[in-house]
Amino acid sequence: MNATTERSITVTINGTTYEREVEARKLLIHFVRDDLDLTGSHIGCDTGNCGACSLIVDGTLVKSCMMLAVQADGATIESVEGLADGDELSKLQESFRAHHALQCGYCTPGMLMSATALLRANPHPSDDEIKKALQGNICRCTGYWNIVEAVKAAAE
Amino acid sequence: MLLREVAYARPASLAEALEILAADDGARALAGGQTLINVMKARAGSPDTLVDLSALDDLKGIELGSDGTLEIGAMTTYTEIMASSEARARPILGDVCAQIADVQVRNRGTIGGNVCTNDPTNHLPPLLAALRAQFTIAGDGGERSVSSDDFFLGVYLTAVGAGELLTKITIPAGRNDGFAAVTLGVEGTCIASAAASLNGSMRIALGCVDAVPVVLTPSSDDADAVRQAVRDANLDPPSDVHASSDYRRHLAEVLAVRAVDQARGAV
Amino acid sequence: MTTVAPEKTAVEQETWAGQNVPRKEDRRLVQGQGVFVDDVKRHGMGYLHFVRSPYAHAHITSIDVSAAEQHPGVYGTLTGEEVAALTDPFFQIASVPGANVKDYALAVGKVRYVGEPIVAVVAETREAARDASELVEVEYEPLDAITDARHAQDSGVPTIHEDAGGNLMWEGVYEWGDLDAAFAEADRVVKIDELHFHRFNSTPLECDGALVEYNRGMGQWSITTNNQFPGFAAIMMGPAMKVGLDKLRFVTQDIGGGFGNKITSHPQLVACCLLARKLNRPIQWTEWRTDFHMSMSHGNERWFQETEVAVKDDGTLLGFRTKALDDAGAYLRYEPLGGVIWAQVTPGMYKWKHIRVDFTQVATNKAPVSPNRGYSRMQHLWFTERIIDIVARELDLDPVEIRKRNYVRAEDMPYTTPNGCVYDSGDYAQMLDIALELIDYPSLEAKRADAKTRGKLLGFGIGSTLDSGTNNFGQSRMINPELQFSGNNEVATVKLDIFGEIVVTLGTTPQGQGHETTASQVVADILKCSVDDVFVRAGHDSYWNSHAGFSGTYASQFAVTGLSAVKGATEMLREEIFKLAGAVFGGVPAEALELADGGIRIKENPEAFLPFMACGAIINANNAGLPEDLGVTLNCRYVYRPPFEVPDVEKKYGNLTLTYATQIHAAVIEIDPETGYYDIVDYAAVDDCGKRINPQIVEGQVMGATAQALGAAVHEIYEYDADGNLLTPNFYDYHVPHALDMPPLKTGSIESPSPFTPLGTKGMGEGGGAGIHAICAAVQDATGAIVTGSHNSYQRVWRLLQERA
Amino acid sequence: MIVSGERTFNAPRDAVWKVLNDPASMAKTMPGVESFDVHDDKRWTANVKIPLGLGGLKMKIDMEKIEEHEPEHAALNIKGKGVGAMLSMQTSFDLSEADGAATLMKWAADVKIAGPVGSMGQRVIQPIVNQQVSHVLSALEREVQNAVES
Repeated sequence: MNATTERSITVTINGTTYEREVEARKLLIHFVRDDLDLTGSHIGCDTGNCGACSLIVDGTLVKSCMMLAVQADGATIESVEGLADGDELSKLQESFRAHHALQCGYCTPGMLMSATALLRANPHPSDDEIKKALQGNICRCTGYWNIVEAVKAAAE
Repeated sequence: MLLREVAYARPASLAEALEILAADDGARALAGGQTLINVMKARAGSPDTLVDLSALDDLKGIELGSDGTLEIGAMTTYTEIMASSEARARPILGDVCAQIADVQVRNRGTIGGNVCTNDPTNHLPPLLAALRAQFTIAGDGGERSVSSDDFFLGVYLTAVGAGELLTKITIPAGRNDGFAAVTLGVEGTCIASAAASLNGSMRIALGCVDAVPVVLTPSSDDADAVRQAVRDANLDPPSDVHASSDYRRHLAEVLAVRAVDQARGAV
Repeated sequence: MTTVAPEKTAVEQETWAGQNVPRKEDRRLVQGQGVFVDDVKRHGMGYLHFVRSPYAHAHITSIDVSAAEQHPGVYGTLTGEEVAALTDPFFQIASVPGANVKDYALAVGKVRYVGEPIVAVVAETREAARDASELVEVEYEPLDAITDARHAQDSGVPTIHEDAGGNLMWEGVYEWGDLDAAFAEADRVVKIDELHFHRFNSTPLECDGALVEYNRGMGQWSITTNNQFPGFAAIMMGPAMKVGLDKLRFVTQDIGGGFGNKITSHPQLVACCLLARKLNRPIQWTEWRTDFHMSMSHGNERWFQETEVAVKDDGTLLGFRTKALDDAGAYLRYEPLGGVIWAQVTPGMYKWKHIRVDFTQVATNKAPVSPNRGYSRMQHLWFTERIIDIVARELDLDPVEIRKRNYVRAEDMPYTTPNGCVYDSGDYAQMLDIALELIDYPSLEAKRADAKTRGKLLGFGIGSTLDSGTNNFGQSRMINPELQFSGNNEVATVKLDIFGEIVVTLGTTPQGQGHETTASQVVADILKCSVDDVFVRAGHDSYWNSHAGFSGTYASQFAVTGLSAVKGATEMLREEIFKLAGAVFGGVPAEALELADGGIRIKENPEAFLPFMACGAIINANNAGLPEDLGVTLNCRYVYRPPFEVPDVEKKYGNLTLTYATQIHAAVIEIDPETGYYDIVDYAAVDDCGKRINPQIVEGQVMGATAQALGAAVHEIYEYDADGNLLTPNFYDYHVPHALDMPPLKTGSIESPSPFTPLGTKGMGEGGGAGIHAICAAVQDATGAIVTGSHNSYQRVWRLLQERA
Repeated sequence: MIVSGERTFNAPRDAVWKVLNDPASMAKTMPGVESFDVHDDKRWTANVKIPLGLGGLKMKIDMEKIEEHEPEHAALNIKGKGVGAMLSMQTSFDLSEADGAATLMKWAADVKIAGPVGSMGQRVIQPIVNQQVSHVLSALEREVQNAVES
């Protein structure tokens, strides 16, 4: 396979399949936000620290700002837009709301993806396991305490 | 945040990957990308071509030899190492991988990428140096094996030359290892680190105090001898916003002792 | 996490106010359906990328954009020269010399900090704009940089703003009481050479941005942005662009955190406006994290030099004098207001009467400072708290005792400070007791001994914040007597629509404070309906005509200005509903009517019921035959104006803020003496913000401010090298706390309703300063060293221990 | 960042001086030189690609000799412009005769790096600079030997 600066990729996001031409240099997060208009996932840093862009790619939680869109060719992706079942919020989404686990809401989509990945792998995490699982997601509003409470409550 | 134009290839075989790398001296291997892509975002480095190794299954996986030797494919992620029962033959590996960055980074970041980057803040270069790891490098001339003493050449520079790839890392049997680090906050950016391994003689590798891990073999395991060994190394660590040279030099002593204590099972 | 429930003051359970109503905002936000500025697109929009200065201080000898303009996909560029030709310099708040600073949307002739925008490049894609920006050829003649405010006025140092004739931007002397008498009366004079409050900010996770459209026919710009104080941006931008304010339409919806850091994006917004007009297409600007760190809204770095404190042997504080030196960075974007804002809390929480502050603000070759959560008060409160613990050390007094001896007491409230501010209500001693109880203060020495056995040094510290809210903008005249600002205001409109929907419009620009929720709680209580019946429009749009000069979300005031406006407008609407119903029922007097179940009825005859839907329909669509003089629109606009006088500029005396929410924090840390690394092992935050409309939201603000404080105290700092390079330009080196960094938190609260506000509320949210000091005090307690800086990294703590040894 | 050191060459001073002042041989000592133009005996320009593991750093480097006292002292002003980094460096060296017809070079350089690369932090840059310097010095050693042998 030759090296090319542009190629056609196919990804399935929240059950919908998209086929697009992308530049090889395009980050997955820019592809999702700018090309597919799925703007729920956000960008909060330049260095892969903040986790606002977290997605679940082929069942694995990743930061989509440290992955090229072309690397996602053929992948099945889950983003915040896919968490609710129609109008029915997921348990975690409801719990975030009930526990005031968000303020500005900018980090929330990434935070929810990390929490979702955690509860799939570990349905009954301890406080420390929750904190460890959310370590890659920065929130500047809440101080995390209510987020940890929300995840714990959703797990019970 | 926006990369310069780059060509991308995802070869299906090692041979194909080596071919592309050999053909283009602006080509770089893309492993987990958890450092390289950030450097490219900052445009502090801009390869002409990225060779994505993700399809090379023979670079993945962990094998435990009958003699306790571990062979870890360069493309094995931290998460895979943490989850591997084979890797538990050398528990320190999983323990240290669990301290790297965060879940998302551990899910994509690879052991090979970590050592090939050899960023001074990385944990694995000093750890693998202490563990006397061997590094298998493939090139058009076939494979060669390089010891950790010869593998690390500088920041972002290793024995892996143009047109070559790190394929696997071999770690001899042993259990008596230790690792200690001071980071920004809990498990944040590394300020200084030390790894120790007591298998036969004590071997210490210091991280974040030079361009490459600084390996020490103290005359004995007791704290004074270890501190003396660090002092004898006449470290001249870089100063940065988090730690002056003298603070890093001091931390190196303290952390070396702690890593050794852990290796000795004293903690 | 433990919580001490608020002492329930008379909160009747049937009111919505006082309840933890889940936020209306959250349903969209948890689904990724929020609309943040970078989510907004327009057909044919061009992406803007700023070429930024790599030098902290340099003359620009030449700029060549030709190669960039040739680059595929590029729509055009904007240079400082064009900006200087098309706009006037931004209006300066300062009196001379700062008044002479010329500040434009892009650097003109000279760069003054690393990261300063020099040229804007606009292209079809983000990538093309970024690529083309590398083709812009800028030639520089580097100059020496000034990065240490203490040397900004040395002889022979380069001048950053030639027009200002030096690096002094503003200076003023504040003196109240009788210093000589106080120092004569003192048993002891405690001298503190130098204290330093470091440079950091709140790094909202969303950086700045805008999408700007130009309507050529109308000569109007629509600015979709996340600027948190459009009223301020408008008065900065209009005159500079030589257009009336109505030519600038500001639109926001969801904002990804602000904390004051999103007040001063007006230079970038002007660049976007000029390009939208020049290139005749919408302009999209996204600020990336590194851009933000290098150029946007750093908090005020401040030095306190030659401090002298007059005290009695029993620890009674008489007064202090100090020289405050403030580092404004390269431009005055909101400064020198920081030179007076601190005076809102002049004595801190203490009763000393005799105070002198010689305040000086200078320019340096660092990013411009702007408001940051706790703006300017945080620096001063930290200073007063530092004094307390340093005096306690010198006099060998207990830090708890000396505070209690000097606190303004509950029975002193309302308390007039030496400079004429009025602390409305509160009980600091009670709050401190709650904090001590939460961390089990009596067991401290036992814990200290236990830590010792583990080779750890335990330390305990107290910090406090007076969260002064609702500014009297008249204080700006102390900075510049020419200014014609005073008072404050906020607007809300409440209408009953044709199908009976209750629609609320705010003038504010919330960034996570839950305004949609708390506003609906206030409305629901007045109209006796459910919060679910109240629709509060999200965000801000100056075309809604629901804003006033000071509209925005900043400086701890929504609970007072915003909610009072909502209350006023809703009460107007209620009155109109009564009038209308009276007329419809054939002249029934208001006293005979009552609101119930989403409508209005005759008390004696509940069958006679007019639902809101009918009210809305009658006025809007079925109004024939209504009395001519009815005077009912069911669309009510109310402007809340707090009761303020213009302060005495000469004496620098007057009430500068309406309310004083309070926080007292207590921290317990354990230091590893070998490395300086420390953990916060116990932490309590006690809050009093008067009446709480939504306790959960209030608590969220307390927690968030606490987390930011702990980050700032231990890690967060914008540190520069001698050449003016920022050493912490991203989250890799600027470590903000993550979940594992957070200590166990215990919260407590009391409610001292404000006697001065319609709802008994106090603005709040900026309590972080308390935490910064609590950590400093704990480090001092653990190390035995006098802590003179607000930033105590592991290295710093290790050095303190070395110095002690 | 200031880096400095000493180096002894087994060669007479004038030989070392010649190498240090001959653009052509200097070019051979610099890392990743792709092209090299001599404008006059005081000003040279080099296009280099500094080999960084994560992708070479392309730079156009202008050098100007600002002081010269043959055969013992010279100082250069070096300005590098690259995408991703701005380099500015003042460097000087002093040659003195050492025992056995050897030459002692005392050198010092004040290196400033701005731009994205600069923002990578001293813990990364300092080792890189030290390493590049040692490469230059070894290359210089070779050049001097070649000069002597030829």
